[in-house]
Amino acid sequence: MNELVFIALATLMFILMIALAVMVIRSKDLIKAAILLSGVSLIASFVFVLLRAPDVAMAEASIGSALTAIILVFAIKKTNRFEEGGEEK
Amino acid sequence: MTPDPVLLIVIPLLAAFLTPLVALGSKKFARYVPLIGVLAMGVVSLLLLKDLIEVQPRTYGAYNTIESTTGGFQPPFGISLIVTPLGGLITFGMIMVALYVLVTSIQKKEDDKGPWFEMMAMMATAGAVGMVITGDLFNMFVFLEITSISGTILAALPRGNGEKGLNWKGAAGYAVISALASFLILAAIALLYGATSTLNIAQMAERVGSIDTFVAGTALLLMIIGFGIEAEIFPLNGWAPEVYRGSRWGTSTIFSGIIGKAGLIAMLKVVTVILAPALEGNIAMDILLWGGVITFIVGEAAAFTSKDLYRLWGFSSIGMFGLILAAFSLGGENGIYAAVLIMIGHLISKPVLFSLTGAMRHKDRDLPLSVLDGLMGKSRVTAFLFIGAALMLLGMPPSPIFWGKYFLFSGAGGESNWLLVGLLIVGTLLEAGYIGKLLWRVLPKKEEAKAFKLPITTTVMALIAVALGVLLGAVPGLLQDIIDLVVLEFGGAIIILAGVI
Amino acid sequence: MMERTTFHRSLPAIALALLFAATLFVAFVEVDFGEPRIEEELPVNYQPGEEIDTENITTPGLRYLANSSEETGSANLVTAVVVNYRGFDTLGEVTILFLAATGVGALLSFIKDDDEKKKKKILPPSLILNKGARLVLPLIILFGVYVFLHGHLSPGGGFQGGVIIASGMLLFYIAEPTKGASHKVISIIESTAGLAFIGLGIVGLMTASKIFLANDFAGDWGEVGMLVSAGLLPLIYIAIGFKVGSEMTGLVEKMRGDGS
Amino acid sequence: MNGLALVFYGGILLLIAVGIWGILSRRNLIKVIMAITIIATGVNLLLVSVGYISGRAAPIVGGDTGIDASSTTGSVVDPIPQALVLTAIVIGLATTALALVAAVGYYRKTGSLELKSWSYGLTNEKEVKK
Repeated sequence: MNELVFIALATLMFILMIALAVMVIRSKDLIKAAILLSGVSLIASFVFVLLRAPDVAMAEASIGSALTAIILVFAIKKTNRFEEGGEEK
Repeated sequence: MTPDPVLLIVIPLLAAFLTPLVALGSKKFARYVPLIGVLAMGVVSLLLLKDLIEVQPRTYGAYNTIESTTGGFQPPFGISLIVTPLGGLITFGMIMVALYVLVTSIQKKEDDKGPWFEMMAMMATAGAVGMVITGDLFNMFVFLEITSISGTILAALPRGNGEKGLNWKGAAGYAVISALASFLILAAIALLYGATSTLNIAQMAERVGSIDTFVAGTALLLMIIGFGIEAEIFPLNGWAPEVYRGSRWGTSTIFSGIIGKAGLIAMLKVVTVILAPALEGNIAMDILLWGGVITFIVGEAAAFTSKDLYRLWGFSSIGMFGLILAAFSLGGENGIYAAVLIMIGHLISKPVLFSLTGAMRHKDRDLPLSVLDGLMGKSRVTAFLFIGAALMLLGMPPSPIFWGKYFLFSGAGGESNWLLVGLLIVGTLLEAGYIGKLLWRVLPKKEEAKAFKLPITTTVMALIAVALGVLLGAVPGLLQDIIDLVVLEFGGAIIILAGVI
Repeated sequence: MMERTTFHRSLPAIALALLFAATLFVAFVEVDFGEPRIEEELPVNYQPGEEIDTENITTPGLRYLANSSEETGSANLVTAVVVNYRGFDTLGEVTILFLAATGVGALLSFIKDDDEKKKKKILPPSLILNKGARLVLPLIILFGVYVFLHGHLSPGGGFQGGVIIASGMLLFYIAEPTKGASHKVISIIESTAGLAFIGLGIVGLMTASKIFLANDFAGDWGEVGMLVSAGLLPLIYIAIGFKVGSEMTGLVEKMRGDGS
Repeated sequence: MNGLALVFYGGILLLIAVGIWGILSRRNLIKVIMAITIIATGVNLLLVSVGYISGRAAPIVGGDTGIDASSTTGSVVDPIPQALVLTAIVIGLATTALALVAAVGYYRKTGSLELKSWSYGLTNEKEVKK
């Protein structure tokens, strides 16, 4: 792969990933945050492919973005969907 | 015959995988599987310790080590386990604490829905042992995770019916903070792997001399934060009092006797073996020394002001971790002697105190100091054991801690480090203060008090422990051989792990 | 806006986080990105494919690259490292997953008592989801089995295969909210697979090398790249696959609990 | 320092910084656990990028990868960090699950997901007397 394309792809991935991560932290709706978090993992698994780590990419895609999000959603359903007050406290 | 050290890990894993299977058949019998596992670990570690002391140095350096490689690849290509004198001693001590907890609590009906407490106690011990004896940095991380996951579960198991939910507060805090700790350690491992291209601790120690100081300093920072959280070093120990307050006495014993100790030894191993050589002068050891002293003072001060008995013992454990860390970091023959003796004294006295406290009342309530009022009148045996263990903790002779503090003061005085001596005296006075306060409550006889009966297993185990402590305190020469080996291991100021390569 | 008024309150946190990241950044930049650091011990002007003297190599990564095919017989070098060279770590890892799955079950049994009171009504899933899931489930499980059987040949392995099976089971749960796999069966599978892993490790203690987890049959069966090759390695990965599959299923199943 | 190092290390460490900001500024336990998951992802990416070698292939030989078993040296990336990350990802899931269960338990008892102030023992002893 051309190095410039590589850098451009990686930059794009990281910008997306950081933007999603900031949204995860800022979102008051925990379910939304969990889904955004799974997006972070999904992009991370693309970065793993860029880094020539297909095994890790597979594990990250299935564990990080699928299972983690699911158990988060289950836990949120057992508790409270919205962050109380958030930053004010 | 020397057993393979890998058995120290394989046996508990086997027992852990077997426990749920046995529990499907009989829940009652399944509680004995971890007990048998810990017993077998104890036998293995005793044989290893015996071999370490008796056999003359034969492999590397001036002291004897026992090694095991896994997967059939010589280190640094495979993961190796190395039992050094300090590792062998601590391993044995930790397993004995686990045995004390399991034997003492085996009769209790804590409304468990399965053998989970016993299983997790065993796995926390196995993880701690692994952290102490492993020769591979990433493997240490894996064992750290085993320990902290079983620690989380232990902390979450409620005491009595768990009505106030104190257990969940402690467990949630510990789960979050220990996860953070382990990822910081993983980041440090990434940095060190990048700089040295190896994970084997001995090989890394060889290569680390040539790496950049800033890299080593950053790794040091991450490692101290990460392991400091596990070892309850101030100011990273905010989670610990909640765990001590909300969980069972067995959990508290395991945190203070096993998990924290393993964190401490792992931190010492990483900092002294890998990172200290990469930094100029004595920066790493100075950080640990003053961190330890401050932890000692803060822990003892908090114990002095504490109104809840469980928390009090928790804070006193934190103080002890600080004292042990300070003694190790002081280095030299006196420092090592002090550290090992104080550690042994703490390993013996704390389980007794925790188990007696737990026997007094184990509902999900805070345990105000007033439960001790007139203990002498309620149960003479309990009162005598309590007084014995408390005085042993304080360092009243005959106690190993007395000798430990003696060596510590001579070490600090010998280096004319008067600030250190002063701070140590302040900490000891605080300690004497709260232990005096407790004894003041125990001693008076109030005949109207309801008689209180200590469970027979607790009585027997506590008696054995107190007797052992008195014996080791009266004849500290019994420990001479092994402590001399530990001093050799630390080699004065410069520490060399067995040169495996 | 509320967001703007609260922004300055989290400034100290942001500043601290950035300071931390900057420190790490300066340290990591010292570790050159993309440089072949593990190959410092190779002769100058080395070309891929040349013979090298592995005796003098001390860097683990380099030696694994040079020797892995003969020593482990695995075509996937990551699998060789995970199962063979660092098999002890992997044993620890499945133990962690096992402890977590057990612990989640044990702790939820304490929470569950309160749950009984407020059981929600479960909406039946749509017909398409129900039938579709029944159709797809066997295929997903088959794919999972394929992934862990070919762990030594292609990307993937016991962990990924196990997780794929678990996600198939998850789909089944969504399609059939009232049903669940028997905890007893899951528990039996995970314990047995764990014992099998240790058993395969003890095979090493018994055979030639007398070392735990040694793969003494690495070169005995088949050639690199064939399904039957790499000695005990695929067997260990199958045990891991079953273990991870049952543990992940159990974890999700327990977290789901009743009534959600 | 080359451009790749800037993008990868910089991007990953910013991601970790976001996670740390989350831990420091949020009190909600589940949100804190999410922040830790972000940190975990970042640390895993760090480990893999430490093992990356420019212009090399994935560490798999034979089949359609076009790399011969005898010429892996010098043509593939370092497999060790990848193996470590595989382990770390699974460990991350285990810790997340347990932390969530503890959070659920805490919520059930207190009706809140906010972990109230910790003390170092010198304050906050009022609760004890009840």
